[in-house]
Amino acid sequence: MTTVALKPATMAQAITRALRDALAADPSVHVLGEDVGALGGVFRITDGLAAEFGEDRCTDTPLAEAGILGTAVGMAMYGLRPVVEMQFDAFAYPAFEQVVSHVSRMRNRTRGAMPLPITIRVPYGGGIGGVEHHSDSSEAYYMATPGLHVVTPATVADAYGLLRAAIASDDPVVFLEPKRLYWSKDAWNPEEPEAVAPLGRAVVRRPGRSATLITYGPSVPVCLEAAEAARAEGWDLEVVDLRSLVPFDDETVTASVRRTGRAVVVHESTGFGGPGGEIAARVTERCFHYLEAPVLRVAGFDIPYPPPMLERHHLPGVDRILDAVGRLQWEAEN
Amino acid sequence: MTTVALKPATMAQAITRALRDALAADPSVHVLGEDVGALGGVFRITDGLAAEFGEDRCTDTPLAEAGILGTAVGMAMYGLRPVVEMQFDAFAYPAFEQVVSHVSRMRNRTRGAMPLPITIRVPYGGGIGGVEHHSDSSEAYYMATPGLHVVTPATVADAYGLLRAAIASDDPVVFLEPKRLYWSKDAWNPEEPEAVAPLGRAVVRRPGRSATLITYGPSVPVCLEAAEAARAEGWDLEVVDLRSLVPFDDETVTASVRRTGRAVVVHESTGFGGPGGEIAARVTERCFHYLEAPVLRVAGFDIPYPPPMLERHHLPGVDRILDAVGRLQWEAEN
Amino acid sequence: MTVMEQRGAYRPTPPPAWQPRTDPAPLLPDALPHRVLGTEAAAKTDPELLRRLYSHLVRGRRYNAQATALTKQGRLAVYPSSTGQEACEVAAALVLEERDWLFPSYRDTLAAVARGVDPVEALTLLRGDWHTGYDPYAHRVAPLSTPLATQLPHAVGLAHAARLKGDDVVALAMVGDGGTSEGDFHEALNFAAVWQAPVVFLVQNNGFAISVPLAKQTAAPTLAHKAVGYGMPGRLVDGNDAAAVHEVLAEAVRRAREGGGPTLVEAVTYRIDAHTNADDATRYRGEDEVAAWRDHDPILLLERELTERELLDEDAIQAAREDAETMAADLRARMNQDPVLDPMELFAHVYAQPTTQLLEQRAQLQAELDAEAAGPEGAGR
Amino acid sequence: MTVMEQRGAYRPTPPPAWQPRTDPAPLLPDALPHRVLGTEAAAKTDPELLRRLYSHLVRGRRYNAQATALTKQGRLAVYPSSTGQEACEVAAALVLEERDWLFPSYRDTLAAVARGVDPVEALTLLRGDWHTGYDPYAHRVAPLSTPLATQLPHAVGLAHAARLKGDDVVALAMVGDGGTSEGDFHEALNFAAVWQAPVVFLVQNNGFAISVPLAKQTAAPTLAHKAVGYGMPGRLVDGNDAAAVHEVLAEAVRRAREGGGPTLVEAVTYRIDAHTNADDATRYRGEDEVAAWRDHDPILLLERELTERELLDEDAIQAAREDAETMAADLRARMNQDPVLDPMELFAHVYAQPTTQLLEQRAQLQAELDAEAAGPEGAGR
Ligand SMILES: Cc1ncc(C[n+]2csc(CCOP(=O)(O)OP(=O)(O)O)c2C)c(N)n1
Ligand SMILES: Cc1ncc(C[n+]2csc(CCOP(=O)(O)OP(=O)(O)O)c2C)c(N)n1
Ligand SMILES: [Mg+2]
Ligand SMILES: [Mg+2]
Repeated sequence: MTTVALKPATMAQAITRALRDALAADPSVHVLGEDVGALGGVFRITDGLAAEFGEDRCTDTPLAEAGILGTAVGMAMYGLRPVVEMQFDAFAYPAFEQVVSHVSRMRNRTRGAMPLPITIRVPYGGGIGGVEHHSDSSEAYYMATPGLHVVTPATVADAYGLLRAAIASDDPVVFLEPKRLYWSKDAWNPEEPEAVAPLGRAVVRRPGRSATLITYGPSVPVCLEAAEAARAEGWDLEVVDLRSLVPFDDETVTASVRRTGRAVVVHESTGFGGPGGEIAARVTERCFHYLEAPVLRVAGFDIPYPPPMLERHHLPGVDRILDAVGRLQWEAEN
Repeated sequence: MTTVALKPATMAQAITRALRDALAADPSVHVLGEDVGALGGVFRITDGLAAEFGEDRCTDTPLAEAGILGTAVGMAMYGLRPVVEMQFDAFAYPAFEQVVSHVSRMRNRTRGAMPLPITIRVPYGGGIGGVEHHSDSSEAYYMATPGLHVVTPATVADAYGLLRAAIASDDPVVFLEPKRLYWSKDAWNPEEPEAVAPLGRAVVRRPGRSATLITYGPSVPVCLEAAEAARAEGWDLEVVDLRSLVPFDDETVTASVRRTGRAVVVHESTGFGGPGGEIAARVTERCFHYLEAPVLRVAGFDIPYPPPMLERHHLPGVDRILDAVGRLQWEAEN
Repeated sequence: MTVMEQRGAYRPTPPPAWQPRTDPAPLLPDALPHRVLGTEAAAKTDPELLRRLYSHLVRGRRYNAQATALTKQGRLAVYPSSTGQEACEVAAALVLEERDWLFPSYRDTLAAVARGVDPVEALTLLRGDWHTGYDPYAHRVAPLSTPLATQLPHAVGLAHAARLKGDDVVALAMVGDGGTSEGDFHEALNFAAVWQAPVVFLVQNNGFAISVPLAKQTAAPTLAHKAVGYGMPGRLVDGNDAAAVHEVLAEAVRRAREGGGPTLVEAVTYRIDAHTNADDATRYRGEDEVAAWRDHDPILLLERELTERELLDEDAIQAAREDAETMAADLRARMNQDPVLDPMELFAHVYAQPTTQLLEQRAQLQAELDAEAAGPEGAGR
Repeated sequence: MTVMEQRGAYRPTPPPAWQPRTDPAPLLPDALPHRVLGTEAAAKTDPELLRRLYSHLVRGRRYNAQATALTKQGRLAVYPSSTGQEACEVAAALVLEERDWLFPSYRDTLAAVARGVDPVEALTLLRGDWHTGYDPYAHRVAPLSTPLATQLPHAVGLAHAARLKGDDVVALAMVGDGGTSEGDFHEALNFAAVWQAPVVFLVQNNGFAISVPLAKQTAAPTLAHKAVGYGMPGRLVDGNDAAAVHEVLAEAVRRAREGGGPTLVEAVTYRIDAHTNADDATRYRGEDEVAAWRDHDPILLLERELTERELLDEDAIQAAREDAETMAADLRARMNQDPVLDPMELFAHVYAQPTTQLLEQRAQLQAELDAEAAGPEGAGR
């Protein structure tokens, strides 16, 4: 293994690179979606792919999300590995029936005979000043649908690694890309990028002893920031980045919470009916006697995503996380 | 108040009656859906309504669920109160974008100027030997969508009362009808049926002291049966029928669990990402120091709904509920 | 000099670079449903093909009757019969090459069987056994699709993929008149036309979507007219004339195979039975309407043609019927055996590898079953 | 005697009771986009209408320019300009009666403004302020619809409801060429035709859906040809000829009002600006294509007509421009004021009555804001 200098790269660049490497490595990989060709997608993630691999490998489709995913199902039936781009979270809803009734069930329906190795890329979440329908956190819908993997990166390296693993997976993967991290930078070595396999492993982003912040995607950097700020309060917070909502890494999460005895789940998605309920419930089931306080949740409010000028009030920020940590019944400590 | 003899009626009859009374009481109520006219719907719920109120009030639509709900949105914009029938749970998915992007958000989008008083009736759940796509429990999708009420009856009287309240509500209501309770009978007085208002109140179906079973819809009778069986084990179980998943009646549920100190959430929907996570999490947040054991969940497995010949293994039954009750750490008692 | 002539500078021109993309005329269907049987064209049809169609129709009719009988005996959970529509079902199956793909809707068990799927395996879903009873790759028959019209984009994607791979494969997708109202129908046809995918869409217009008659489903002149809005040819055919359906489909398949793109075929037919055994058709249609269609029966039409042209004698008719009886007896016998399902299979195919969570749940169910097997004592209660 | 003549018994008949529901011919659009300006028909158009259209076009163009400028100054989050499409935007608004309804897409702020919506309120969404800035009932303009084509069934439902109530109301719904590919387009048109709802569908075919050219969107001869598949008339019009667009829409509105049902109108036009200020149109189209369309500018076409016919002099042109400048200056001034939003409003409109949970969350946010207001000390950290 040669040592190559790490260079700063954005998450967007890593995703583009993952698509390019996947297209180059496997002729059965096909990218399709609205504006993914000449334009390179509205986020420029597919920039250059049509030029390099041809329009048959990176295809501008008609404007119809159910049609995009429905034809991807047929392509997968014939042995291809479609990577579908949904332009924004809320614009994936027209494809919901195809997701739930076919993509997630075809393998099961056919006793394993007809797997559908489809990757559905969905830019999701808020914080980018997007007008209505451009900032939804739709992960709860996919989590509640057995047969799908649901994956979301928080770092540049993971964006590459998880996407390669998603495309290589023989199961359908909903790959949620946190929009507001597209332009976040990390030192990264694009010459030796690695797939993160198997899917389904959480990672401790920051070890700590006082309490665990369980989070994923766009909220990971916020939690890391909160953990730094918490030092001033005397709290040493552990931050677990789930990376994969399905399958769920009970092992890593449970081990962390048993160690710290306290936990807060943090995500942007609305609280009620959102992913945090599942996470808090299963952590509690597994760690009840280790818990000094109930697992708390810091989430978006139970409202439709707000207009840009109000979104900062909705998004879980450092203060709200620290408030929750403060409510973890520290008096019990003594 | 005159005393009228109660007669046995089925839940299906009560729903039909609620629709009929709503149509008669308010000329702005309109029923629409696939086969709701001459046929009376595949479950015969709308039987006789087109004959009595005319095809303009009870309308057979073209076969397109997004179109049905989308036109209902426009009808509601013009001051009507559409009651939409989705033929089966899984056939509501094509309308998902209209549900999430419009039905749930129009009031909020327009600062309250444009409410959408739409009732979406969805026959849901399994246990009727239905082939694939005919037994989904889709409540998690609706629960995760702010702006909707999500309501589901478990008794004949509630089926009437909740549906009348749903139709009268100025907010959109997803009204989930437990298919396998359609033919369940209760003594009921159809001459003096009452709306259950306001929506959002749970009810204790059976008082008990040992532990609380929190449930709704098709699982309510199963829980009541389990509670009876539990007496033999020395457990006196309380059964809370949520009736409304949104809004959620924290007060009733919290009071019950604080009293009993133990709880099991029971539903048919898949466990992971299902309603039980939210319920268990919020009960734990509110009752942590009253709990002798973690709130457990008995739910469908995390699999696509099974074929009829295997469904009994999937559905939460009395034994599985009692097993969970047995795991509520009774040794802590002594 | 007229006003117009004074205006050298700005004669009205069409918008820049504007032109219709296709000549619409060839896309429009014939005014009347295409017929072969009873016309001169019938003489040009290969007698062997007619005989094959005939024996399949007879078998198909018997299959429908047997399956319906099995619902009454509780051996099938539900059966949507294609009685009266056998010409479409059979022609759709026979028109394809082995390498082609068939995308049936939930009503098209018979098409799957005619293509070679084992009759019992084709009924697995409707029996309440596993969702799909056959390996879709064995006969290149996609699973029967219950959510209406959702299978159409699959057919387009598969055909497109085959073309990208350089394979000479055509996909034929079946849908009902009701299904044409779904958004998926629209999106599939549009993708197919834009991609010039080798797909044939066969709409069986059997007059009803459960109880809803065609007039409440569409105001289009015919469903075949929908083709022009996608820039593909629309063909209208008498769906009870097996030779005509076969001819129109064969032409569409040929066109698709040669790179000519998709075709929309509307076959005008009628559902003689109720929607399924659970349906009560008397609620929405009269017996006289059904009777008129019985006179226009696909088997009758073909039998007349074959008999008149002396391509079929009593012996051959008898042989076809006996063959159908054998099939039915075999089906009956096999369907009367209780299928053995393994509850553990519930966890086997959700993912390529079961997740930890599924393994836990699997263990839980196994424990429950073990306890059950051990009897009430063992069950602990 | 021919073979055919021998067959008294079974002459081929169409299937029982079968007949096309409508004569397709009248549904088909003209071969070329309809024009008025520069033709004899122009002389028959009310001069007052032409002058009104003209001043609205000039205003509209200025509005687009001003809004685009505001994005550069950070005063608008995003603006999808309708420069080049003003004839469609304006005609759609002016053709309606006060009691009618307009259903705009996200690009149609201008149509809303031309119908009377306050220019600042029309931009509220795009400013990042509340989702809809105007009361839809004030001018009977539905909220600008971002999810493409989803507003079309709303228009159908509203028109249907009005008709059921006996009200003489027409709904006009706008959608882009890209939007016609969505399932909702299909379902809306089908419902409208089956119900004979008083709706007019106006497709602005501006050549692109973001970067995707029409050829990748459809293979149909024209988008107007889609009408025939629903059994409604399709009209093709030059979308840069304001008089023609107005005429075709007026006819469709009249037809709808008289109970004649829906019409699909395709207006052939061009998006001169990029998709939005955030888009880079050079990635997918050449300047020469844009230049050709600049010569076919809607204002230019109308100005020529009016000048030649001496319906417009320099003074009137000047007046129109000044009026537009006043509007723009006012818009600029008002948009330069920071809107004041109350975070508590986040909880106000989710339901008719906030739930207990929302009240709790509201209290939480209020406490946070109070702490924030009290400064870092007050914040407790
Ligand atoms: C998306 C969807 N909506 C509703 C249904 C319920 N359903 C099953 S069959 C049917 C009628 C289908 O009519 P048609 O397409 O004409 O086919 P046919 O039954 O006549 O063969 C309906 C509404 C379904 N299966 N899928
Ligand atoms: C359902 C949905 N999918 C995708 C988008 C993202 N999007 C916004 S505008 C646009 C292109 C629209 O093209 P067209 O319908 O031709 O309208 P135009 O922009 O040309 O006015 C797309 C894909 C959306 N708003 N809604
Ligand atoms: Mg039909
Ligand atoms: Mg466009």
